[in-house]
Amino acid sequence: MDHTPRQLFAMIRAGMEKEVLASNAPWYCVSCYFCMARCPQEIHITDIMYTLKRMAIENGHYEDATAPDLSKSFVGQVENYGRSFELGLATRHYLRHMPSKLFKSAQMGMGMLSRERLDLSPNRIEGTKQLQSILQRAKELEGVA
Amino acid sequence: MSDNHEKERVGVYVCHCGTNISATVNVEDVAVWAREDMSDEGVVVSRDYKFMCSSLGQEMIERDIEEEGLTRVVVAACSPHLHEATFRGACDRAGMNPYLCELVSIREQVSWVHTDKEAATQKAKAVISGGIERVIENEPLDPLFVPIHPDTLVVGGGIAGIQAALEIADSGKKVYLVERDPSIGGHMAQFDKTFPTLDCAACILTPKMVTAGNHPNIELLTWSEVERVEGYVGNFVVTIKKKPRYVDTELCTGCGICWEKCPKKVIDTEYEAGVGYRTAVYTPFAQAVPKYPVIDPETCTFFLNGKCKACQILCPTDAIDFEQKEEFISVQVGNIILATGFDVFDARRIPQYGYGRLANVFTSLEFERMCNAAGPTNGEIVLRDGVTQPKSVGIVHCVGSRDRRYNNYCSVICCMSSLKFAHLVKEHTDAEIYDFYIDMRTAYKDYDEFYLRIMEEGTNFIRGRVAEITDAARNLEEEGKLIIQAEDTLAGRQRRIPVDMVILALALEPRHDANQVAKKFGISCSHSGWFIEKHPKLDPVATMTEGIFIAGAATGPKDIPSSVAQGSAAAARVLSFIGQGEIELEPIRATINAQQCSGCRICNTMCPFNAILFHEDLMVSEINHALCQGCGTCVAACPAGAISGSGFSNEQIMSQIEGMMRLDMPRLVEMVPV
Amino acid sequence: MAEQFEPIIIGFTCNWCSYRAADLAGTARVKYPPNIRLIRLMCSGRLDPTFVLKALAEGADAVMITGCHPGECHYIEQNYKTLRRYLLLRRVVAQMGIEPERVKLVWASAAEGVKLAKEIEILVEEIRAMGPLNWPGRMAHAQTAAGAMAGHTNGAGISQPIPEEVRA
Amino acid sequence: MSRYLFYPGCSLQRSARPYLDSLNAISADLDLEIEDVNDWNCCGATEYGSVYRVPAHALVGRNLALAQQQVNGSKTLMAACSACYLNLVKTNYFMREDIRLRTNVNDALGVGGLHYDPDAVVVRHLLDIFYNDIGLEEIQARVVRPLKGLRVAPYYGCMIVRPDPEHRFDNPEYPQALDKLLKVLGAEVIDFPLKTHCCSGHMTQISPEVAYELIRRLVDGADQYRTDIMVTLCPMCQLNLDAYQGDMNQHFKTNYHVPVLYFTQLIGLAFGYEPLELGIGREFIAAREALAKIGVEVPEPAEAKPRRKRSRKDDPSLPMPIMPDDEEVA
Repeated sequence: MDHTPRQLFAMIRAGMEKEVLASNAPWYCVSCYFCMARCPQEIHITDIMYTLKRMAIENGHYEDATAPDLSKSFVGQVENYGRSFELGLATRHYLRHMPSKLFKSAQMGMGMLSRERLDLSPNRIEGTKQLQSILQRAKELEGVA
Repeated sequence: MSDNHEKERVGVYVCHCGTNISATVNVEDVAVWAREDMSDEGVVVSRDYKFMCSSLGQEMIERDIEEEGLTRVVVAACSPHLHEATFRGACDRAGMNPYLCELVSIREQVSWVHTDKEAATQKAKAVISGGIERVIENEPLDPLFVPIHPDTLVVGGGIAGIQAALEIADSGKKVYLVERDPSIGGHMAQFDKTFPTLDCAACILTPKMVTAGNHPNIELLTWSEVERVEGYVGNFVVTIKKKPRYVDTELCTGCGICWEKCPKKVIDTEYEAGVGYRTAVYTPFAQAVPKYPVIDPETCTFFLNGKCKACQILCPTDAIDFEQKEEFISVQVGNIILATGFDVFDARRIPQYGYGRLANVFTSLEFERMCNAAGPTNGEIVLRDGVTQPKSVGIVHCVGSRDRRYNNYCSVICCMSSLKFAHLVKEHTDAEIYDFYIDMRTAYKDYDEFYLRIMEEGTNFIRGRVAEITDAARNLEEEGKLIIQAEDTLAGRQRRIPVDMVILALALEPRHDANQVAKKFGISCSHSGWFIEKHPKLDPVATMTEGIFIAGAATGPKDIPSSVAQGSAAAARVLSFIGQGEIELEPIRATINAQQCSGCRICNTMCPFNAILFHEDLMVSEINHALCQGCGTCVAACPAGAISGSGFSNEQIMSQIEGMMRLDMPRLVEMVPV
Repeated sequence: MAEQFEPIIIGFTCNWCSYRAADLAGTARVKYPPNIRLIRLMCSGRLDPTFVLKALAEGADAVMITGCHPGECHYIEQNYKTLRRYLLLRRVVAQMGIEPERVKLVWASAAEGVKLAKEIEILVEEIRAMGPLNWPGRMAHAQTAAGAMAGHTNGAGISQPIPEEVRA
Repeated sequence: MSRYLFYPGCSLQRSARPYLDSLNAISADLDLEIEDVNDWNCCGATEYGSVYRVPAHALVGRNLALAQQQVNGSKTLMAACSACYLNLVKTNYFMREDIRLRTNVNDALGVGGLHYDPDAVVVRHLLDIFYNDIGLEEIQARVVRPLKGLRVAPYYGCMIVRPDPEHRFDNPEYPQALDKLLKVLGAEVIDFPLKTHCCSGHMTQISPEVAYELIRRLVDGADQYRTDIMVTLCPMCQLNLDAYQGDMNQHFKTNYHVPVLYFTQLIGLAFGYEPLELGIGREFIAAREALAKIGVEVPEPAEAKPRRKRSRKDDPSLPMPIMPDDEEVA
């Protein structure tokens, strides 16, 4: 992690936008919300991290694409099927970012399969079209469509 | 409007207050407006000035009264609660009745709360216009004098209360010192050393306690609480509840046999902060004043199941009296000083610090007791097992302070007491010390030097608020330890420090019942719960209620020197009242015009002070000015309009409304056309 | 056409709590709209209902009555009387054709500067949305009723005619 | 019979199937009537919000709007997965507090013919329902096979208790609900200091080394307490601690073996169900050995006799702080 949240916020105050968005710190956030529960100033740190991630994706500022790509792949799947599809997500992700770990990931997949904990094909909701139109409109409203 | 405009000559004085007012209100414009537009309303002089409250400003008003023949004065400046007396004094010196001067607040109520200069200027004119109309209706009044009873009540027997009581008693005046615990001494009696001088708390406190206990002018009422307060400044009637001690203090010699022989031992959560024990019959500590013990009926075996009586059987003077009942006494005093102190933050509210779960996490108060040579470990610094000396100790600042989830404020004393703890640990053990702070606050005399000294002694300082204290080890080095995790904000990284013992520097909080106490004495608490001063800077020991003074940590976190200073200050204020023999009060009283009174008696039921009496023979009511407090409720209630309230008459208020509404305000502000 | 209406509000404060709250708002530089003008009374119990009618008759668009919280009155219990008068007053103004929301009661202790500022802001917003009262314009109709109620006030009662040129 | 709307979430369909199976098994015993939200969609996990804001809330908003249509008596929308739960809670919260967001989300939902009014449904976690609605006494009354002797570590993870601006149902730092629930099942519940620490979330996919360290801390912590079974209430936690425990062992060359089960599975066991009915056996780190402790009639291990209390005269130890009474269920 390049910066602690405290440093990150100091950089934001100092107007170091580029450095802030290039920092990998927000991408190391696992959304455990400990910081928010403990911040004596009640700063919504986790939510700020989400905002920074969005800004970094929008501006293409991030340096390591692993995490942004995972998020984007996930979003793509949800938009296609309305549900997440673990097998598809993992395969795509490992192929692109950690090909060396693909084998290990496949082993895990087999384990999941044998325990009936993995689907081979995606689940699809009935209202896929409806969902897509909702998300399309939402993106327009956010100004990202 | 009233037709007094022709005969009254009004002077209007608009203050810049440096730039406090002039930055938001166009004061020159206001002064010109008053002179030009308000001349029909009787304004003959209007001036603006940098600092109206300065002696030059006051002299200007005095000169105008004398030279221009002013009969009324309006000062547009700060809140009347700040400078009303100042300007009334100026008028008085120039030979004008002081109550013909009206202060209009254009600082607290205009310039400080608004941003739009034009709107603020308009509003300033409106409220000044109200002031002009009001002042014309003002009537010359004579101040009211109330005799001051020379006795004083001091509530709270901590260091601030003891100091106040001694100061007053030494000057020959009687003091009732009420303390809810069995002994006076307060929190200071629990401490071992005091920062930054490290002199022993008992050595400097006990002589004062003894003096207070023996003082011919101090009537000590320990194990007692104020039940009720009636009356007003100069003459309060206070009912005090004396809780049953179950010990006859006339007979008891304080020999100590009862508590030596008492078979019931309980954890002492009060004086020993939960790390020591006491018996069911006890004095909190050896040097307790008074020396008489109390029996705690909640734990005493006799009270619980009717057996035992060991103390009664063994008492050589037959002083144990299980039949004692609570007793109420009533005292008359002229002034009251509240020095009720503070509570400490409950560390269990921050579960991630592990207090109560992790044995070797201690609170600052527990640690104070541990360090005390007369404490449960005889001054040995040991872990909860009572024998092992810690090899490493972590000290955590700001536990419950500077945190929006608990208390926003800084508790003032914790940085210094933490430094003291670091020193004491070093003195008693070889332990490595880690001190976690957000900011090191060592203001005041010799404090920062003390910080330097502790640094030189080798304490490790880590700047960062502690995230958690855990026993979940991540590696061998951490096994069996308490791990303090914090971001070292200077190094910019997370650190985990394994230690044997942790001390939590607890926040100071208002007493849990501060609100009820405030209500009882007719004063207010701040948002954080501390008693509110009359003025935070200029009148820190007085309250808005005349005759009620406050001192010590009850007004906010304070160290010992400040508490002592406030105790003395409050005593000085009280003594000055007693010295004057009487106090000047604002002559705001209600009066019934017997000619107009229909005898309906509606007002009789309105008065909570029983100031209104009814003359059966004449069928009219009359108000006793000695009892009337001037609230004006009866004035508003009289259906015949027979009651007038001096200082706040119908005419004054109606005219003020008219004045405020007179200005032709822009009522519709044009916005961007659609 | 967008014009923002700026109401004028008269506020009555108690010397011990709400006036101190207003002072505190000032000391703390809490901002609120300049539409309110405060009048200090010793106690909210001093509030003669005719003061409120007077203010409305003089052109105020709303009146805010403030006092100590129940149980915290400096004069023991007078704010309870204020509360009773307030409830009655709302019915009276309603009968006069005035929206009772134009008269508002707010409890504010000496520590509640922020609260008082917030309440002022809310009332200004509400009255802005409600529009001008323009009671003086409707005086002819209302005068009889208000006059009856204010009959006992001497001198500065509301029954006096209000010169037209003073009105906005 | 209490009826609840239910948002199962993607994981329960497959990777956390045992969670759903065990919930279904025990719901009849507890008079729980569970009605799925029709045609619900993914909540977006922690990913969608990293890319978009309004769409992320619209995504969750669709589920809330669908649930609102199904409200009939009970407004409670129950979620089993902590991430789903938090996303639902957050969207409801932000739509209430942020008027602009509310307008935008409803604008978007309107395109699909949907609408959501904040607080039209009350989102609650399964554990909250068990602890507060059903109640410990009710649960205890149905225990036929007490989990005596089974040492369990209650593991809450993060998102069920944090963030907590609305004071949802348990302490965000040191929750107690699961501890108490497991106690009434008869299990020996350890005071697990890491109970709300992170399982590593999606870090397994982004930076496995970081994830392994986070998993190691938790598993090691449980192991130090000689835990038989870690008990979870979130599919992500279960997956990370269970499926990645082997990889973690390989990475650190360690040999931990701490099975991780859902709390519903333990309730099922205590209610007398057979492991297969509860999806037990599908975990990577087998719970077989641990469960043998309760499966057969082994005599209760003699509890170490409390040492005779030394008279306090020679006991130098200081008393522990007095804590507020731990309300035990009789």
